[in-house]
Amino acid sequence: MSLSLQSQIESILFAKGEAMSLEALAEHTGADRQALQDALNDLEHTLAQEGSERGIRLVQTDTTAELATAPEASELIRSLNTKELTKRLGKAGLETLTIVLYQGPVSRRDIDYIRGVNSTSILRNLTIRGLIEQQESDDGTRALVYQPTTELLRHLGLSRREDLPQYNEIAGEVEQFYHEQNEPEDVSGPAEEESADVPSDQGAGETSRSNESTDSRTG
Amino acid sequence: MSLSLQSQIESILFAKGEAMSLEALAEHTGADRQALQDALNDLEHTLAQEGSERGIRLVQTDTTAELATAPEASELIRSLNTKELTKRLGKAGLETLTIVLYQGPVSRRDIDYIRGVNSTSILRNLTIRGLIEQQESDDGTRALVYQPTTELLRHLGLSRREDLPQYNEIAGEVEQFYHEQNEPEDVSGPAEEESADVPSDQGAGETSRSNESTDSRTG
Amino acid sequence: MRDEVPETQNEHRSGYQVKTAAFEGPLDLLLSLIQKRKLFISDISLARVTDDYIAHLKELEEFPVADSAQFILTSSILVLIKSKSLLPTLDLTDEEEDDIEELEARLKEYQRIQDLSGHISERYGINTMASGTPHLRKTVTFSPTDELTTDTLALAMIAVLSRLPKRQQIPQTQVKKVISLRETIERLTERIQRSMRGRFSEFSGYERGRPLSKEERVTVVVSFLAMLELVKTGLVQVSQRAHFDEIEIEHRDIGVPRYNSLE
Repeated sequence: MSLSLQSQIESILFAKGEAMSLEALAEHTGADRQALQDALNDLEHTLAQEGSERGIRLVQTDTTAELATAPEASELIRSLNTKELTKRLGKAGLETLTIVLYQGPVSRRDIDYIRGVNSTSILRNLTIRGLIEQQESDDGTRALVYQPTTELLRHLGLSRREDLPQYNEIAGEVEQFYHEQNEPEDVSGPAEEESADVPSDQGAGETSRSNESTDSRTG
Repeated sequence: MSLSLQSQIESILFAKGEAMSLEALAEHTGADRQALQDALNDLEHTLAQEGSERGIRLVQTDTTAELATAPEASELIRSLNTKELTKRLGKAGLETLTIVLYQGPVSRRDIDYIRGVNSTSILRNLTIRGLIEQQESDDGTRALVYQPTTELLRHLGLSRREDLPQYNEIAGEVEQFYHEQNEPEDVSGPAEEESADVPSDQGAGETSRSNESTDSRTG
Repeated sequence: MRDEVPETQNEHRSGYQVKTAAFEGPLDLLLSLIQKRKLFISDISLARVTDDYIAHLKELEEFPVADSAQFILTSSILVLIKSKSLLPTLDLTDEEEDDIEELEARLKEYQRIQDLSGHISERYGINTMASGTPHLRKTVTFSPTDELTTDTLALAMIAVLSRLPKRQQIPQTQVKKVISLRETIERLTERIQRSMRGRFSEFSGYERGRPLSKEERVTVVVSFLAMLELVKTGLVQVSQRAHFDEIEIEHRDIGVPRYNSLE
C-alpha cells in the first residue's frame, strides 16, 4: 500500500460518507495531528485547484472533516433529487448562525449578550438540524461552546468558514469586543445551566440546573 | 458553473453513492455518449494517475459507472469497518439506544427532538451493529421509525420492554414533555419561525407575529 | 449639536407609527428604529428613538415575560440618555455612563452581526455541497458491547430526561407588577387628577440619596417614563427647583410647554 496520507484520508472520508472527527482520522491513519492537518490542507487544495477543479471537495471545521460535492455542481445535484432540500432559516436562526460562524467557538451567554435575547431555544433548534454543535471549550475552562458543523458549511457552499466574506477582518475585532465587556450580561433568565448540556460528551456528569436570576442592569 | 464534464460526472457519482447507468449519466450531464465515454476515461485516469493515486477510483462496466475506494486502501477500510462495529457506544450512543428502547417505535425526528442534537450518524451506527432496526410505521403514515432488535432485547434479558427499569415513569415523563411542547405557550419565546421543527407539527410555514401597528399614544 | 426635541414631537403629531413586528429583543427593536430614521448609533440617535421605543414597551404585556424584562431594562438606559439630552447639566454616575456606553457598543456589535448575516442568507442553500453516502459495511452484524446492561441504559435515559428543556418558570406576576408601564400611568393620572399636585417621590418611591434595589430602580424608571408620557400628552406639567430636587407634578388642561418644562 502506497497511498499518500491525503489519499488515505480521501478514502476514509469517502467510505464514511459523513463528517468525521479529526481525532478519529488521526487514529485510523496513525498520523499525528500536525501531519494530519497538513494533509487535509493539501487535499483541500488538490480538489479545488484552479483550472482543474474536481467534482468533490473537502469541507473542514476546527474539529471535523467531510467530503462533499463541489459547490459549482449544486444545480446538477439538485436535478438528481437524491438530497433533501435546505430548510429556510428564520431571522433568529440567521443571526445566531452568523455569530457562531464568525465568532465561534462561542458560548450561549455570549450569543445572548450580542442578540439581547435568550437564545436557548434557537440554539437547540439549530443543533437538532445539525448546523451547529456544542462542545467543551479547549481553553481549559471546559465551558460549553457552539461551533459550526461541516453540514452548515456545505449549505453555504464553503470548504471552510475562513472563506466567508470579511472573515479575517472580523475575527480580530471580535476578540476586542468581548474583552472590553467586563461581565457579559446574562439575559437568559432561568434556563438550563450550560454545564449539563453536552449530549455528545462521553463523561457522565450530574445535571445541575440552577436558576440564575435575571441580571437586571438598570441604568 | 464551469466544471469539466469529468468533474460533473464525479459529483454526480459521489452524490448518488451507487452504480449509475451511462444512460442516466448522459441524461443528467446533457453530454452525448462519445463525450461521456471520453470524460469517464479521463476521470478514471485522473484518479489512478501513477505517482499521485487518489483515494477513490472510478469503476466502469460496459453500461455503468461507480466511484469506490482505492484498492490500495482496502486494509484501511477493513480496519475502519471493524472499528465501527467494536468501538464503545459512548454516552451519545447509549442515550440514543435507550430512547429507542423506551420510546420505540420512534422516528429520528422525535429522537433528535428529545436529545436536542442530530442523531443521524449514531442511528446509522446502531443499525449496522444490529441493536436497532428501521421499519415503516404501522400507523398508516408509513413514516420510518426505529425499534430495538429482538437480539438486543434477548441480550438484555428482557422479554418485553415493559420490564425495563422504571418503564412507566419514564414513558410518562416523555409523554408529558411532548404534551407541554405542543401547548401554544411553549419555551420558545418569540423565535417562532423555527417552530417547524417540533416533531408533531406537520405544517412548515412561517409563523408571523401579527401584532398590527398600533398607535399607542394616548390623546 | 442640533436640537432634537421639536423634531421628535413633530413626528408624534404626524402620527408616527411603530410596527410591532416580531422583534427579537430590545437590541433588534432599537436598531430597527434607528435604521428607520437613517441615523447612526449614538447617544443622540438613541435619545431620538426613545419615545418610539417606549411606545412599544406599552405593548409588552403581550410579549413573553422573559423578553419583556429585557425590553424594560434597556428602556431604563434609554431614559437616562433621554434625560441627559433634555437636561444637559444632569450628572450621571460612572456606572450610568458605563451603561450608556455599553448599550451603544452592543448595538454596534449587533448591527455588525446583522450586516454580516447578509453574507449568510445570500449563500445559505444556494450552492449547497451534497454529502456523500456511507460505503462502509452494509450487512448488519449483531455487535453488542459490555456497556449494554439495563442499568446503564436506565441511567442514560435518566440523563436524557434531565436535559429535556423545561418550561421557563418566571415569577410572572412579580415581574409584571414591577414593570407595568400602563398601570403606572393610570395610577399616576388618577393620583394627580385627584390632588392636582403631586410629588415624584410619592408614587415612585424614589428618595434622593437612598440606595435602590434593582426592583425599586425599575419602578422609579418606569414612573419617570410614565411621567414623561403624561407631560408629552399634555396632561401634566412638571417643575423642579434645582437639580435633584423633588419633581413637582401638576395637572393641567391645555398643553403648552412640553419636555422643556422639566427644567
